[in-house]
Amino acid sequence: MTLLSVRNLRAYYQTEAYGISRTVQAVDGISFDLFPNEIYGVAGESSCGKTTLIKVISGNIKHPLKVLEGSVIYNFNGYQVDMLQISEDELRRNVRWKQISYVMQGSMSVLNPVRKVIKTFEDIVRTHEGITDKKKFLEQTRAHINRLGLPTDVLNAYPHQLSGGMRQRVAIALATVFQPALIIADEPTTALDVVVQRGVLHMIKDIQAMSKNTVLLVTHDMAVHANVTDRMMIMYAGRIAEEAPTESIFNAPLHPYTQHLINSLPMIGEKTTRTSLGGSPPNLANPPGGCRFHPRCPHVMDECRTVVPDLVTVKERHRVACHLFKEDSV
Amino acid sequence: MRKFVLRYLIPRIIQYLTLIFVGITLTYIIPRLAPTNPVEAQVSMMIARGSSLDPDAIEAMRAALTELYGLSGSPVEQYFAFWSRLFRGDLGPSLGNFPTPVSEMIGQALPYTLRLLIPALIISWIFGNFFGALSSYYPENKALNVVEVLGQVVRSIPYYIVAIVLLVVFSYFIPIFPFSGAYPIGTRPDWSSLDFILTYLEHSVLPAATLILVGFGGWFVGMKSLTSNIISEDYVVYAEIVGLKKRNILVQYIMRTAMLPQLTALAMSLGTVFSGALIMEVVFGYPGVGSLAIRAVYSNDYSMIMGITIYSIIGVATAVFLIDLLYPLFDPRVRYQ
Amino acid sequence: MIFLSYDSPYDPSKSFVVPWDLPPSWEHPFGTTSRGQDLFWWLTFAVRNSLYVGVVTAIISRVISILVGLTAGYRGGWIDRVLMAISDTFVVLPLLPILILLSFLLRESMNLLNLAIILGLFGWSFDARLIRSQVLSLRERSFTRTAVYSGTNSFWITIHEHLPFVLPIVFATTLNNLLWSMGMEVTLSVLGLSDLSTPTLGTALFWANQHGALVAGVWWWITAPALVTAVLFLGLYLLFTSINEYIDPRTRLRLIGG
Amino acid sequence: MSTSEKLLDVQHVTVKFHIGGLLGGTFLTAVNDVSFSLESNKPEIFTLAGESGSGKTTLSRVLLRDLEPTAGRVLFEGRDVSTIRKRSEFIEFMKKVQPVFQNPFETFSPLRRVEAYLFDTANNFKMASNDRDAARVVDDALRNVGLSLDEVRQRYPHELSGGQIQRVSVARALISQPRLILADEPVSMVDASLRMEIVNLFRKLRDEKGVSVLYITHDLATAYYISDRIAIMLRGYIVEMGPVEDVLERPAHPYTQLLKESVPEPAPQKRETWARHIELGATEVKEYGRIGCKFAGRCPKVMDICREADPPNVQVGQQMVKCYLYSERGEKAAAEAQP
Repeated sequence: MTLLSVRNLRAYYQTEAYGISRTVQAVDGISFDLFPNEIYGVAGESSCGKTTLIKVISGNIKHPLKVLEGSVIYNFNGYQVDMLQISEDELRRNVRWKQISYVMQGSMSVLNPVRKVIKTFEDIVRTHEGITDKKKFLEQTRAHINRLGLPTDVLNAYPHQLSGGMRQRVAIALATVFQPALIIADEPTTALDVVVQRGVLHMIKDIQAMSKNTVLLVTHDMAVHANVTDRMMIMYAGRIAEEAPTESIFNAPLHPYTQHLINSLPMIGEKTTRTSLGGSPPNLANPPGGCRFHPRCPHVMDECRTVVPDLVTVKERHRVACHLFKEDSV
Repeated sequence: MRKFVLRYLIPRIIQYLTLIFVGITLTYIIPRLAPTNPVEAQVSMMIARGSSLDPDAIEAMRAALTELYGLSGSPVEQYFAFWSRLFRGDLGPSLGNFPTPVSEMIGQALPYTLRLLIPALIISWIFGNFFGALSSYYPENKALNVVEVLGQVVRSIPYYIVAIVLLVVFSYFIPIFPFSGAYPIGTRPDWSSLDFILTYLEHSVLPAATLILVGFGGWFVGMKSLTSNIISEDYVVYAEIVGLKKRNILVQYIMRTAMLPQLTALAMSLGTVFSGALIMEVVFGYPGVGSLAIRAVYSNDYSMIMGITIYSIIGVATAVFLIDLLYPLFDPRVRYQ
Repeated sequence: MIFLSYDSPYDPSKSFVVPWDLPPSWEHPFGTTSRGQDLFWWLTFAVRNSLYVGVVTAIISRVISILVGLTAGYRGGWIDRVLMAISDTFVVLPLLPILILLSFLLRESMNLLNLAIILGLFGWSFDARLIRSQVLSLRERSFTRTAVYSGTNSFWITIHEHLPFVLPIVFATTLNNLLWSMGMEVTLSVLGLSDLSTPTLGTALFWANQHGALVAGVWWWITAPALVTAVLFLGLYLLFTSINEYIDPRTRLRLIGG
Repeated sequence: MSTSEKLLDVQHVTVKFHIGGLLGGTFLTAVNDVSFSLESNKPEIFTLAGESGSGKTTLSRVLLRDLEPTAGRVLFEGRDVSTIRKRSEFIEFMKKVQPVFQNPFETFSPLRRVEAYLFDTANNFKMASNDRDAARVVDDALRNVGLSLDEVRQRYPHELSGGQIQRVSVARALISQPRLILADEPVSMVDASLRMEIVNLFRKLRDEKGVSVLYITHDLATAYYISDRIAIMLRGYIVEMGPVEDVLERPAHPYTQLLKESVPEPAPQKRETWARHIELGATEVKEYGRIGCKFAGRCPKVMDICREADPPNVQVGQQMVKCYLYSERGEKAAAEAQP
């Protein structure tokens, strides 16, 4: 059973200013599935389209972002939701926060600066379930954050009184008030120190282990993926380059881009020279034809320049989009 | 609390005193920069006007003027004398209505100005901010777009013109409101009579409407540009993703934070708003400080103009100070450092 | 209308050149005044002179605000504190009474240029504040430090690194300043505190008031200048907001593809 | 060894900030009694590592003469940098000490072409006598970082990738042929696939140009990769300093141990250590104000003595460690604590 299945998703930014129109092909033909009870990672460099992908699957599509084709279908224990068709009202009432919650990039600033933290909890619970008994609500909220290892007094603090790490953990506590089926965490630990990052990621892992739901973890930091996710995809220039269980990605990467990414990671205790790829990630307003990685690829072939490689399954649960690999070649 | 006093209160008090100090010093310096000897100019102007004052009165006036301008002694002495008179609340006699003290006349006119200004200011601030926020949160709404255009129109035009347009339209072409004054000529203010209060209110409609309209436009436009930034703040985007109701987001997340800079803006704008009220009074012949000022101009009543200037500076500075004091009530970031 | 003024058949300083108190007609589009002047042609001069006041004021106050803003922002420290204390005072103070006081004292030598200079000396404070806070944030940005360590001196840093960011603010505030100073001119003239022999939008209203135009039924004498002022102000406002959006650095960055 | 043989000699530098208003407020010690030095004749890459609030960026500002230390002094080539007053002396200083900043997109004004900064640098430091000379100097510097003048000419910052701009930034710093480059988090905002080419650049500068690099970072993995020596900072103090292999492979200070353990390794098979649960510390402000060792609140090996006074600096093998665990007094205290 799948929780989410995304098929052939194409989402572009279309802007026009003073007669100059620009199209940024941020998500260009992406298909993948999410299953219950897993931590799925999305990795990629800046402006590879990962944030756009998150926007689309969380139903947060606003001008100038436009979905051109594809489908995003959820199945929450039999409750089917087509993210691209659902009405704003139904989305708000039945899906948001109850089924899908979100830990945002820059979560440090998601809390209203002029209200106490408890008020944000109150707003969320009141909107989605209603509060009849204020005392009971307070008790439940306290129990909830204590369960997540946060001290009770954060509730009565204003956001600016909390440290960055604490605010991030509050954001996670907010995301888990209703035990949603999917928690989307977009760069949840960027800008946090390693020790705090470790604490926050532990918290996410613990919550997932407790409630057996699905966590979609988006981060550019490969080392985080290595330690947290079960399965992951590597995005490059708006497309999936490779998707596999995390161990395979790190131990047996297939796509030349993935290989390079893994090999260039420095490690404590390893001083051998590591090299970078030449060139730069393409501009998505004007991407190269064929495989978008071909200008930087050490194994580039003629067909790479013209033919877009399909994402093919080469092993069990291991898909790669590269002309070096064909469905039956491995 | 001690921290609050040290870090917030004391700097504000210093600021308040600086404001008054610089303002008053300015009014002290300005007359001294004038190329002519103001005393003789005044006296000769009075005589030229053929005032039927006897020589003794002219001498008294000359003495009063010399003291008023503080022209005896060295500049430093003059300056201290100037301040010491201010502390005694002595602004000298009015030259137009010699020898009624200036402070007494201002004291009579000021309530009219304040009764008009304060409610108009509050109403325009509240409504302007409310609709400004609304219009940036619902950019598609037609009615709000119309309001926005109106707001921009009145905002860009000087007070005086708005007042005149209202006056011409509503008391000349469509005479539904009285032409000028705060009550019919010949009536004596009688605050115990309901009839008087009603005519008073009727006379105040147009002046108040001018103030509210112009103020509304300003706050509307300011709030709109402010909120359009706040809307893209993380915590607002978050509130939307969370699925909160729009009304909840608008009030608790957008307006509440936007209100804070607008409160500061309110304090900053008081001087301008006060000036606007003076002009408006002139148009409507409303018996407040503005009318007093214009009469003073026409009758060459220098001490009155000086007095009004000083009063305005102290009044506005005090109002700004009070708003500053209120600010921490609304912003927890100031309250808990 | 400004250009029309050069082609006016009538001299604005003369009165009783046309029959007085005529309502608007083809011959006299805005009617004539009780002083025997053709209102339309008279107003062409008024607009020209008012704009003159506005532009001169704007230039003077721009220069002061840029100087004060850049200096306070870049130098910081006590220079900044002193400059800002002064400009805060100017922002908050009720300028009208002070201006009344000033023009009252200078009434003898008040002409358009002096009026503009006085307004310019009083109209810089808010914009200096804006510029200062912009420079303050620019100063903390890395590219300022890059310039410092490129051996560039403060003067060129201000010119090359900061001015391009400050100019759009200057431009945007020019509008407000223009409108403010022209509005002030109207106000002071209506109070009879400017050179009343020069036609401006303010003196037009002053003379209309003096002759009790409304009471006398010469409604066009008040209405025409009021409407012309309103249209002029609105036009300037719209013109500036659209240009402003165009030269905003954010727009500019978007245009060059950022 | 006399100080004149040192390129950079930081002696007991302390920086206190006054926070709060004009009258009240408290002092925050951002940098506390920090000393280290770089040899003049042996170019090296020295890393200052620490988390946010450790004082590393403040220290870098002191070294760049952006900030006066409250106490202590910084000698560059034997001269106390706080005695630099004249502009000509400052130019001389900047010629030898150049910075590379963190955010590539902030390093150059978005409204100016990047080459303007390169030419400014060449002209202001009198590296060229005319325009053509300047172009050659600039081109040389760019070639050192794998670019050329033709590639960056007429370009605005946003037209280059983060990696490219960061290389231009390094090239700019190289124009005046400095002896020391201060690089404050130069790769933290650069994409992973481009990161190593910049990091490798610093190695190349050290080996081929004899430039010393002070690398300031929170990223222990790249620090390990390029540096020769490392100093770990915590709340203003250097708590451990020594050759990078010693410090990071066998950390002695409990804080360094925690830090190292918290760095996630890009190896899924080695998850266990990282996954061990930890106690998160108090807020920054609380730790700054702590008397004694700033780490005492979170240290698994804390002793009473740690909360009483600043730990001493102790030599442990090749490392300097600021911890009671290795001092005689600490050992005595630990022995007494044993039943």
